[in-house]
Amino acid sequence: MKNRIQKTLANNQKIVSIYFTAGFPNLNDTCTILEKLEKAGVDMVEIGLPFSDPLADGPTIQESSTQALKNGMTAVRLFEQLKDIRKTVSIPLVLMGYFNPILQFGVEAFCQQCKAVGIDGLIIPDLPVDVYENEYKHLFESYGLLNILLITPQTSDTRIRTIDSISKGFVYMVSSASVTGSQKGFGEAQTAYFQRIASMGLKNPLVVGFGISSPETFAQAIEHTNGAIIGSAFIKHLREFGVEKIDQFIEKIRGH
Amino acid sequence: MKNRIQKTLANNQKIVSIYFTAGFPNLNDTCTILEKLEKAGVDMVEIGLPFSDPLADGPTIQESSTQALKNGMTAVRLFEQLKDIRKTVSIPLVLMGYFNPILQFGVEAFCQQCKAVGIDGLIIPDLPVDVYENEYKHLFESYGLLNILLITPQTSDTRIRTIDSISKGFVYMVSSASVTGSQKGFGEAQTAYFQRIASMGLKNPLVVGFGISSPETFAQAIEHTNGAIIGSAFIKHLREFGVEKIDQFIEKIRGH
Amino acid sequence: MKYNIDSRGYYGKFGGAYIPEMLYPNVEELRENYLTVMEDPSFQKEFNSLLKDYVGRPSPLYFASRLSAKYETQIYLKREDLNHTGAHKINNTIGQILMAERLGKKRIIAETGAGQHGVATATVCALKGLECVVYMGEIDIERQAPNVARMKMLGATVIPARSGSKTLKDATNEAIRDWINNPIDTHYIIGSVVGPHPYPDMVAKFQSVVSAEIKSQLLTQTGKDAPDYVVACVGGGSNAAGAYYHYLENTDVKLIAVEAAGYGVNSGESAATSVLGKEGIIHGSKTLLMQTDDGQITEPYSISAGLDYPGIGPMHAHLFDTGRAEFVAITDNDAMNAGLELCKLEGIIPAIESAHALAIFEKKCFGKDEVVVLSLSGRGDKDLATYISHFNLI
Amino acid sequence: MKYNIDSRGYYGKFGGAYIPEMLYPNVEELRENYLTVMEDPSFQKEFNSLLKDYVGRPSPLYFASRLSAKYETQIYLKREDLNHTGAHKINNTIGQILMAERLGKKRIIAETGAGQHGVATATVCALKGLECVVYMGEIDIERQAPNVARMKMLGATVIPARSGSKTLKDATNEAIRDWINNPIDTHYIIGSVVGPHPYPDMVAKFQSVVSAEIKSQLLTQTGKDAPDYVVACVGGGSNAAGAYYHYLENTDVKLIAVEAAGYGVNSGESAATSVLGKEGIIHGSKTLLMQTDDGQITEPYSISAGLDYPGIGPMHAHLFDTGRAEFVAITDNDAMNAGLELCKLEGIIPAIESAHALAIFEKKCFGKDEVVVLSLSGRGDKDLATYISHFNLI
Ligand SMILES: Cc1ncc(COP(=O)(O)O)c(C=O)c1O
Ligand SMILES: Cc1ncc(COP(=O)(O)O)c(C=O)c1O
Repeated sequence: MKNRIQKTLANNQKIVSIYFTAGFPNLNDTCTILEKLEKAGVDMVEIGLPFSDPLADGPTIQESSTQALKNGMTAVRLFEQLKDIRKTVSIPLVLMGYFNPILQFGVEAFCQQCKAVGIDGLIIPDLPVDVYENEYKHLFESYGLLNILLITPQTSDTRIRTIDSISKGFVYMVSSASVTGSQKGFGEAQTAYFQRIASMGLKNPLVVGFGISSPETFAQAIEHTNGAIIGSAFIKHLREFGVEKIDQFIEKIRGH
Repeated sequence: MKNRIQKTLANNQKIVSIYFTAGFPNLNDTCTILEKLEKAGVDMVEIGLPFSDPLADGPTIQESSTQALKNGMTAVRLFEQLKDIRKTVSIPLVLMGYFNPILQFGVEAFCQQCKAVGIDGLIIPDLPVDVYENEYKHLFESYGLLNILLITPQTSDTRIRTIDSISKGFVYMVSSASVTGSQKGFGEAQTAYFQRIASMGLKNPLVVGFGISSPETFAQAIEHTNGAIIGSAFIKHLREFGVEKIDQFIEKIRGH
Repeated sequence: MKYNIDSRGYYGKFGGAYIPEMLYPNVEELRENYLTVMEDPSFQKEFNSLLKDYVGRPSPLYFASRLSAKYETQIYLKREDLNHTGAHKINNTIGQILMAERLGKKRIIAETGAGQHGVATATVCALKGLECVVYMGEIDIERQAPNVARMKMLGATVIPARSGSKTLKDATNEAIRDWINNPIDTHYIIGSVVGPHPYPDMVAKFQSVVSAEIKSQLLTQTGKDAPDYVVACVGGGSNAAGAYYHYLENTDVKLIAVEAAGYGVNSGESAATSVLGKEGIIHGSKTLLMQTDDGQITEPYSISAGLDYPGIGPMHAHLFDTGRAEFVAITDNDAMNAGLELCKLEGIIPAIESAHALAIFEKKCFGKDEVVVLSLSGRGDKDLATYISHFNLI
Repeated sequence: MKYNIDSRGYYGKFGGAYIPEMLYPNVEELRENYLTVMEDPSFQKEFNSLLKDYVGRPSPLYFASRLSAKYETQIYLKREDLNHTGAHKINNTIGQILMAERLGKKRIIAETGAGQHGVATATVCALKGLECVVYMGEIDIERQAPNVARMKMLGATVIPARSGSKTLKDATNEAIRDWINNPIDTHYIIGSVVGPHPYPDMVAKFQSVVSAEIKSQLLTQTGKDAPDYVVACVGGGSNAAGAYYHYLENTDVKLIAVEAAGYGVNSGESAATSVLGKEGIIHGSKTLLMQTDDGQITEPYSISAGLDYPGIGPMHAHLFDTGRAEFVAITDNDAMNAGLELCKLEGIIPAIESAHALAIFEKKCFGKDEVVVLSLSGRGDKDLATYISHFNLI
């Protein structure tokens, strides 16, 4: 039985994936946003569980997290909101969250809830690979959750191969060494990096994240990879237009 | 030939002496003040040569000095003003000044000028006894100037006797250890001090200064001594009334 | 080695390196090299000579006779306030700048709370001619203005952290973000025994000079090299780590850690992590931290910018967990009074951080002959405005 | 003994005790006792132990490598900035408070310019539980606000001097007036090598620890106990006296005294006493001072409160008169630039007073192998506001 992430990436060579912070702009926008994203043709979504101290995120996602927490978003509430999501949404859903709230929830309980509502994978930026392998891999796998690991331009080839070997869904390629939202456009160094990794022949598909904010960057990102994740640019759209015009945003990014 | 100071103190058992700062309240008040003081029956006058940093003086005399300097008073000008003073004033005149301006004038030139205008004595609070004896006694004496030395309640008996032996005009008894103008009235300690010194049988007359501001303090001061010097109280009078009503001030102090 | 770090980078169950992959190369480079570099004789030589000739070490161990008389015990103050730049923080920044230099780094970043670590970092950057960027919470920028001025004089760029409680925690987030964005030529000089392994251990080792000196000074002054108590305030815990270090395994020496209770431990305005905290992850380390039931990090409060932090270093979490150290929480008011008392009795104006440690004497009785060594972690020059307004001294 | 004091209390033709009779008993008591007290082993023991454990002596002799490289010479900084309270002033106040205690005094007064001496005095008074009153010019109270706050924290009463230029000279007048009014139980702790004999000699002797340390540190660090030059700023001249002391009679060691030129020696806004001064009497001592032709003392000006004084100590007048020391005048601007340069090159924020001494390197060339010891008399924490506004660092 293949996970939805794996299926999507197997079917579709160039996916578009969207990140948004749960509870932003309004506490109960989560399902609406998910439904509209699916309808707009998005291939996969990362739902961010907001955290007070999101140290890998740039100002846009930070602010959306602060707002979401102010709105009252919690893990309990998010699972509550998502409990019937699989009735209306069928694209793969990845939950992205920092480790501390998950730890407080209880890692096993958290996995259980993810499985119950139909989450396919997790991105936990501050859960290091070795701790995952030694302590949580078994648990994640027993609940059918793919743990998505990151690589960056600074990650060594050896480590990339290790990460590839542990990964099951895709490898999250951080476009450049930077927090989210801090890239203006991709230069030669990044293109070279995309090419370099693509030519390594990893077993996992590659999806690029961080800094994708325009049709151009999207196009550059997917040239050598299997897809791209748009975060800050989408949060800015939500800030300006709320849950309206999501389809227009997606159309624009895809460049048609 | 006796000095005027000596004569006055020999004639008059209880003298009243007035201190004022030359050049205050107005630059050219010096002679007027001297004449009025003599007319009011004052027995002796200390003319203060103003100094920028009069560290043995309280705020009243300090301020008068600052004003006098602003008005343009200098040693040269003072001697100029006093050049004919002996035509109108016959009571003893003592020049009181800090050592530095005298040093800059040239000590011998200063003595010469003093003699020329008819000054009888000098009070130089920061010229110490030993420096005076070793370096300047000869000079002062050759110009017929009496150097008036101070004693305080803290001066030891031995030192009082030394000072008495060096002194020729009178011994200036500082009423209490304090800068000028800082006494409210005389208490037991001071009266005891006046008595103690009086009973030492010094060869010089005693004149009390510092803190005499009222008929009461004046009366207390002269009970056991030969006279008293009024400074700050007179400066305050000048500040309020200018050169007018000097006679009234003197009458009041004398207590009749 | 029961209370020190293990080979995996943990103190008992606390520590580790919970960092995003973006930081992995930086932290790994450090982890692989720090012990080798530190043990290198040329490193040791330069480190020790700067501590001596530049920082002014050894700092005195001063027998505070009037304070001792008042509290009827034997109080020795370890005078880190006399160090160049005014606190213990410089011991660590000297070490780390030499480390950064040997790792070929060209740019330095740091977070700061009280500003002491920021000043100490700006100082060593000036000394080595390296670019320096310091992140500081907007509230701390206000309440520690003299230190902001000092950093500017030293040529550092001070960037205000405007998120969260606008204090130390948020400044640390910003510094980590900077490091993520500048992974190659930048070294992050963390200011306390916090952060991912190997930081807590590295910082503790640089600060351990404090207890090394205490041992030899105490031996000279009292004939014994170990006191009955070592008392230190704990923000992240670096001055405490330094003062405890060589006594960790000697359980005859009782360790007291003083935390900031703000308006009171249960007032909702506090930074008393050991009482209010639970196990979790903050700034790359598993430790005790103040957090909501949902695992959101709580915004702490203390009058003292250097203690206004919702976590403690993993060493201290372990010392608390095992009972090796006694933890005491001191309110703003008690700390301020203790600070003023030291001024009046000993002529020493302590940092408000250190004043928290000093308040122990009103809280706890010590024996007449017991020797209490207290880490006077810094001087109060940076805190004058706070003292003056607290006591209405104008 | 050509350059030190003679038995009558004079340095050549300078010195003596030109005091009103009201001060005679106080000064005489001191003159009669100071040498005996200072030579007493119990005094020496307490003095040295406080210097070590409380003040933090020896202060380092730091080889400033980046500054040396820039000026192509060998520069060693004597780090008096690291002393408790932040300047050399405390060496003297520790000595004098012990003196006062042994003379049975119960109340202490002092004048202060930069506030360093006031803080150092308030500090030792707190240490000994004695009442403390500090006189400070109104202008200095403004420009050295942090030090005013520190004195208050330490329990001292700060009384503004409102006469004259409202700076150090006037504060000294007020202190002397206070002493006249309180001759029995009060000791006046003068803050520099000025005032009537025996003050200049007593203060120089207390400060001489500085050159005693330089000698032994230099021997260890360079193999020779004497430098080619000793450079120090001169307000009253106490840090210079301390740094020169043990080299006075060794004329191989060239002495450089740096005075404050304010806006320029001939601008009318200056404190360059040796150039502008003439022989005269100030604060009880025959020395060089700035004065009008009539002998009125001139109101000086310097951006540095500690150098803003129209006289110099009689020792320095003698060193100038005999050519033993070279006197150099440094403007506000040059001093400020030199201060900022030290921040940037060595990570040390100097007092503006000390920054005047540092400006020597732009004025005068030293040989590549010549050893220049510079007295870094104090730290610049008190001067941050002045630096920040001078360089527009906000
Ligand atoms: C003087 C002083 N003491 C203590 C601290 C707290 O830090 P730590 O617990 O790491 O010693 C600080 C932090 O800025 C400080 O400046
Ligand atoms: C740091 C510092 N240096 C120098 C001076 C000048 O005094 P002196 O010439 O007595 O050393 C002062 C006076 O306050 C000072 O604070």
